[in-house]
Amino acid sequence: MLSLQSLSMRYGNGQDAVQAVGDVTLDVREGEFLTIVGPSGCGKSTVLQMIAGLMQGTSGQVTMRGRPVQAPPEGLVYLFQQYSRSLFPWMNVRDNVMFGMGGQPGVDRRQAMQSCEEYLTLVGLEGMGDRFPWQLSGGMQQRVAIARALAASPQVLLLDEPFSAVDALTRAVLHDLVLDVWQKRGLTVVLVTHDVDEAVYLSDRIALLGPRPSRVAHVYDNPLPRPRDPVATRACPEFSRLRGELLAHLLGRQP
Amino acid sequence: MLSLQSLSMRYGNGQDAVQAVGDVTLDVREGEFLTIVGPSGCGKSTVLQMIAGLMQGTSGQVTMRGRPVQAPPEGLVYLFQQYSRSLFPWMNVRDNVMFGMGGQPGVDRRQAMQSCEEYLTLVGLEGMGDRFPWQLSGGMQQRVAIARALAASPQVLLLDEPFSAVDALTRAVLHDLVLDVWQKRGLTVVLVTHDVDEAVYLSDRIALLGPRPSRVAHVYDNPLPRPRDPVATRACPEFSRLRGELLAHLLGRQP
Amino acid sequence: MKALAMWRSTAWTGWALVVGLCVLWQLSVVQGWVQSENWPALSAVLAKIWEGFVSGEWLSVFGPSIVRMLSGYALGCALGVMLGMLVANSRWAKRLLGTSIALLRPLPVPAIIPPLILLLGVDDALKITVIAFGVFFPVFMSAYAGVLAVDPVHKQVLRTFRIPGWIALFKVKLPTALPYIFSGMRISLSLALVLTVIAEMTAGNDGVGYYIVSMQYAMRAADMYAAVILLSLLGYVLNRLFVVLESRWLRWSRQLEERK
Amino acid sequence: MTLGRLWEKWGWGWLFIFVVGAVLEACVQSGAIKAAIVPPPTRVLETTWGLVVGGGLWGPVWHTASLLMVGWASACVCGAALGLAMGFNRRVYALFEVLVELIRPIPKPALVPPLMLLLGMGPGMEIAIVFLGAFFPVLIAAIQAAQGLDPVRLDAARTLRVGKWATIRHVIVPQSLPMVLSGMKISLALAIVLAVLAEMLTGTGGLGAMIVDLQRSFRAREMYAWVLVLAVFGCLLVYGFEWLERRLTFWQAEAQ
Amino acid sequence: QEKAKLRVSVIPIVDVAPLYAAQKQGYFAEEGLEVDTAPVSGGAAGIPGLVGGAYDFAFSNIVSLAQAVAQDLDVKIVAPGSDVRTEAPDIAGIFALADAGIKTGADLNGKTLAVNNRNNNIWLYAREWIEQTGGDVNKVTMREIPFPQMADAVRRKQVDAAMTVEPFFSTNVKDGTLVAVDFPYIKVQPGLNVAQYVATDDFIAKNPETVARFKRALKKGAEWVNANADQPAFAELIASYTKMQPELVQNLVLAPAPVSVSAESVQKTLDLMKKHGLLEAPMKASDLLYGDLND
Ligand SMILES: Nc1ncnc2c1ncn2[C@@H]1O[C@H](COP(=O)(O)OP(=O)(O)OP(=O)(O)O)[C@@H](O)[C@H]1O
Ligand SMILES: Nc1ncnc2c1ncn2[C@@H]1O[C@H](COP(=O)(O)OP(=O)(O)OP(=O)(O)O)[C@@H](O)[C@H]1O
Ligand SMILES: [Mg+2]
Ligand SMILES: [Mg+2]
Repeated sequence: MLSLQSLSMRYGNGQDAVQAVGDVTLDVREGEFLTIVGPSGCGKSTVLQMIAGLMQGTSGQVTMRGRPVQAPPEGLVYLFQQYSRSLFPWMNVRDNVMFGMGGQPGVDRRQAMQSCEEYLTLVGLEGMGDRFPWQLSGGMQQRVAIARALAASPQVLLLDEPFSAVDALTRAVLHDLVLDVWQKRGLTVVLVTHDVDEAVYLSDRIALLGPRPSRVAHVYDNPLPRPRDPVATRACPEFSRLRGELLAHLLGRQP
Repeated sequence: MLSLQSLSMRYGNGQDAVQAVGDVTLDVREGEFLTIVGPSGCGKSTVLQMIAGLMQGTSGQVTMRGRPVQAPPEGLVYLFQQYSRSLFPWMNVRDNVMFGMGGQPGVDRRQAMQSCEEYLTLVGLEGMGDRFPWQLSGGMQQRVAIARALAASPQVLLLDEPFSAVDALTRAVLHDLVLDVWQKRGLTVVLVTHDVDEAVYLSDRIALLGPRPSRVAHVYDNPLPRPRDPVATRACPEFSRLRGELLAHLLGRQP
Repeated sequence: MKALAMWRSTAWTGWALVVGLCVLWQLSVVQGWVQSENWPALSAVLAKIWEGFVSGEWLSVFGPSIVRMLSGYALGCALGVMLGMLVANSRWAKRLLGTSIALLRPLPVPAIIPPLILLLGVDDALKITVIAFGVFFPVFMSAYAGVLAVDPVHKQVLRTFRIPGWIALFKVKLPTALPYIFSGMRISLSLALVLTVIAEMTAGNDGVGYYIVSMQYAMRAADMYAAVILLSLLGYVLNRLFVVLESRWLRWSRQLEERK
Repeated sequence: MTLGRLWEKWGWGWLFIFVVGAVLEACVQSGAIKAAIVPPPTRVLETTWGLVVGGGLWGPVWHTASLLMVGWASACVCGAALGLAMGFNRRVYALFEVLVELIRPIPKPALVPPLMLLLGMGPGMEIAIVFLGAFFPVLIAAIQAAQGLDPVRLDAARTLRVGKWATIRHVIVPQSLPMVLSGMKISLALAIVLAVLAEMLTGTGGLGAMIVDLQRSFRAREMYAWVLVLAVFGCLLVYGFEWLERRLTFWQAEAQ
Repeated sequence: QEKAKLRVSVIPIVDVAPLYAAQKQGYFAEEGLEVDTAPVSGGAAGIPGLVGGAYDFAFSNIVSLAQAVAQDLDVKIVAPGSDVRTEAPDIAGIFALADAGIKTGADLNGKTLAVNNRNNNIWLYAREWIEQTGGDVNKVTMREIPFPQMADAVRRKQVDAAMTVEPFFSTNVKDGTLVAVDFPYIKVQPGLNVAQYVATDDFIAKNPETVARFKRALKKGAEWVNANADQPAFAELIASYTKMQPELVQNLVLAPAPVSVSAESVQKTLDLMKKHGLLEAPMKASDLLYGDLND
């Protein structure tokens, strides 16, 4: 589905240049849920933006279904890490969410409003459609951004730390929401997170990036069965093992 | 030290009004490390901003050392949840960090630069002083904001989800950094987080807020011994118990 | 409601300052500090203002000017916003028009009047064009700057959702540019008034501009100042109206007001 | 800069002007437009070239430039300072708002009689006219900028308790800079027009006096040669200012 | 078919009284013409408007006109406009502070003289007057100041003397602090034909009959003005388009309205213009006149 071939990225030039991404080669299979974890500043967001076609790598390339990605490809939506800046302050929550659907012709407004309301309910913001982003808390803004991404009904979803600002309960709800949508729609999801628990709970495979200039240090296969359950899955010994392994790797200790 | 007396906050008026904070009464003792947890949108940031004197409650009051807080009091620093917006894009990292020190007379520039460099090293950003905020990753920006808050050498530190964007390793390092500074300087810290693990690891007491309009649902005393250790403390049975209790409360199940 | 309360609390100081200056004016004549045919007593000016209202003279003086001004203003603003956004959005428009607009910008109105007379005659068409010409540039420049100020994160949101250009224009670029555009339109509003007067001074037999020149040459300084004072009051009222409309349109920035 | 990029930036614009000029030339040559009122562009260019080569250009340009610098620069400083103060402090706003809004719409020619009493008909008057015209756009932009500041950034400065002056210097000024500079740019364009108008009025020299003299004696060709000089002069000033603006607000462009 | 609905650009000053008189007394109507007056602030809009076809006739002073013709604008004088007087007091003059002691051009050497515009009638005749009364034009600074502001400028010593026109002149010298110095037109060229009505060659060629009628009606207007100059009706007429208060009109110094244009007078002005650098080449009066305007 998606293929990253020795992708690298250098910001700036001359003396100030920063080699953000070293040499990343990775395949994302159709319909899979892949998570990227790595230390802060290692280039996760950069990689995701290159996949999204928002940026061109300095070398290497990204292909989607065999075609090189040069501009944001159709059917792919990227959710920004800076969620609070990515919302439009002059639109209320409903218009923000509907904005992603706007591109598709043939969707009539009533229908759009209705499905928008559904997405808001899914992320726990029912009845907040008339509020403006700045009237919401940080976690609520992040959820609006999630609803907007889902409403665009993508086939590929790129999520950059989408749950960083929400509490445990909401996060658990959102995990299951994303898994549900992923399964029902047959999406391909690439998630960036620094929460190892989350990575293990959600994904099929986990790619671990090394420090800047980043390379893929290891790709873990996640043997946990589906469907996942917030309690049962976490109770699996496999869960703890994988989680421990990842953490150890991240914290730089041998497991 | 800090005292919140039936504090409440209502945003907007008329039909659109939102009762964000219901009735919060809470005492923060001198030199303690208090954590506030609660569901997303329950009013944690609002409470913290009222403590910081950035906002006046609709009723009730905040006093610091007996004096009502009406404007940001001296010796108190608030770290914003919207870290990326709170940095100044026209200043490089060094100037951003030094900005907090600027207010203090008698600090000469060379000395300030030097201690600024120290803080940057503490948060893992050594040598990044010349970069601009928009050249940093999300997690790095958040760390700059932390360095700025610490550099202002406050007596009271209010932290609003300060580690939300950083990876596990960096987070562990920052936890110990904050604990270290807290202990050495005899600070009073109020931390808002949605990470229960973090709350238990760091604090003396944990105040749990209910859903909006929020009240203090419960205040937990944390019996874990100090100094804390990333591994040993987490291995305590007390740690798991308290963590489980809090999680259960947050997730709405009886423990 | 809020505006009213604010008005009650502090707005009087502004008027107090104006009244103070007016008293100073009156004293300067009564006490003989300034002696000149061109410096009438304020009382004489006020008497003339009153007289003009009673006789209905002001209506016939200001009526045609206001119509002209509003037509020129509307035309200039519309063109300014459209071209400003076009040039900021389209590389081709910028390439083709950028240099020409930059060259036309510093031309003073008197220099363009003679060739314009050839094209447009000397009547309203000319005056409205002159007003629109002056109004155009501030609005154009601010619309252009406003589009460039779109948040880079917003731009990327537009790209990742593959929003078609024209939707992006109306839903994202225009709202971002709006505060800039309004600032340009506010500047242009008083500019339009100024240009109306200048255009009417050049040719024609009605309007305030004509009135002011003829009063000056008829040695009726009090009448001239009466018109000037009314003109500035008119400008004040128009600006107030504009601010009210602007705050309606910029409802989302209410947040900022509340914070203060 | 390579030739290709130069063409990319300027080529099409000048090509467009060239085409318009050629059409005009054809109209004049064929007699559709009277050459005595609109002279053929080629003749105007010839005359302009004569001015450049003969060096007659610099006196008037220098006169206008120095008038502009004095009037415009002082207007920028005063406008930005008062505007920020008004945008920030309700009392200052209330105190000056009425006066400002009353003076702003007064056409400058109507202010000549009272200004004449104060300043006479010389450089003082010219500077006053440029100042008055340039002042208000900067003022309004500054008010708007101050009112539109990001509250998170302001609060960041408040909670760090850096004091009033540091906040103004390091937070308010830089953050309002893009908008204030855009106001200054608008007012620069206006100031050029007004400087020329002032020179037309007082006739003490400069491009304005030159143009109006030639206009009154119907010497269209020379007049348009000077108008062209004025256009290029203004264009250079505005482009120069834009260059400066980009450097001062580098974080805006870089962040993209 | 010749044009019968005419638009005439005028400067709303006393000098165009004959045109307004002809309009008000119905002389144009008698000739089958319908005349609409369009005030302009000066020659800047008048002549371009004429050439551009916005006006059919324009009221213009002789100096502007000659400069326009010198620049290949095809315009001609078709009727007399206004004259100055043949003896003092005139409709235009130089004034100064009473205690400044300025009497002649020689007294102005090293000093400043205000005129309303450079390179126009006033400027030209002021300079010639300076030369003829012993001054040196190279030693006198000419400053531009609008007529209404001249008195202030002289009182405040921003300039030493100023040349102005009615109604400013008689008002300025009324109170005694300012006094009349001299009347340059009378010293240099008494009775000068100072302004005329002009039309384009093209218009004249297509509408010769209209031009003749316009001239006739205007002449009747001039005769009416000359006959009624001391009557209230005249004061009313002037007040109606200049907006001057009738009291002010009554005290004005007036010149008789001209019924002809003298080729010699025009020639003399042209020669002066050449002398003072307003014309590059000599010009003949006949190049400016349409037909014989002496009748
Ligand atoms: N400016 C505002 N205007 C109106 N309502 C607001 C405003 N700011 C916050 N609110 C509302 O107040 C409530 C509490 O907001 P607050 O930001 O304090 O939540 P929080 O506990 O910090 O949440 P989170 O963990 O998601 O950051 C929310 O429901 C929010 O919608
Ligand atoms: N616009 C830019 N200019 C220069 N350097 C940049 C720019 N954007 C990012 N970088 C640098 O590239 C590196 C990778 O950044 P990136 O945002 O991809 O990290 P990340 O893995 O997403 O980190 P985090 O988890 O903290 O968000 C960082 O070291 C950062 O300093
Ligand atoms: Mg990132
Ligand atoms: Mg919050």
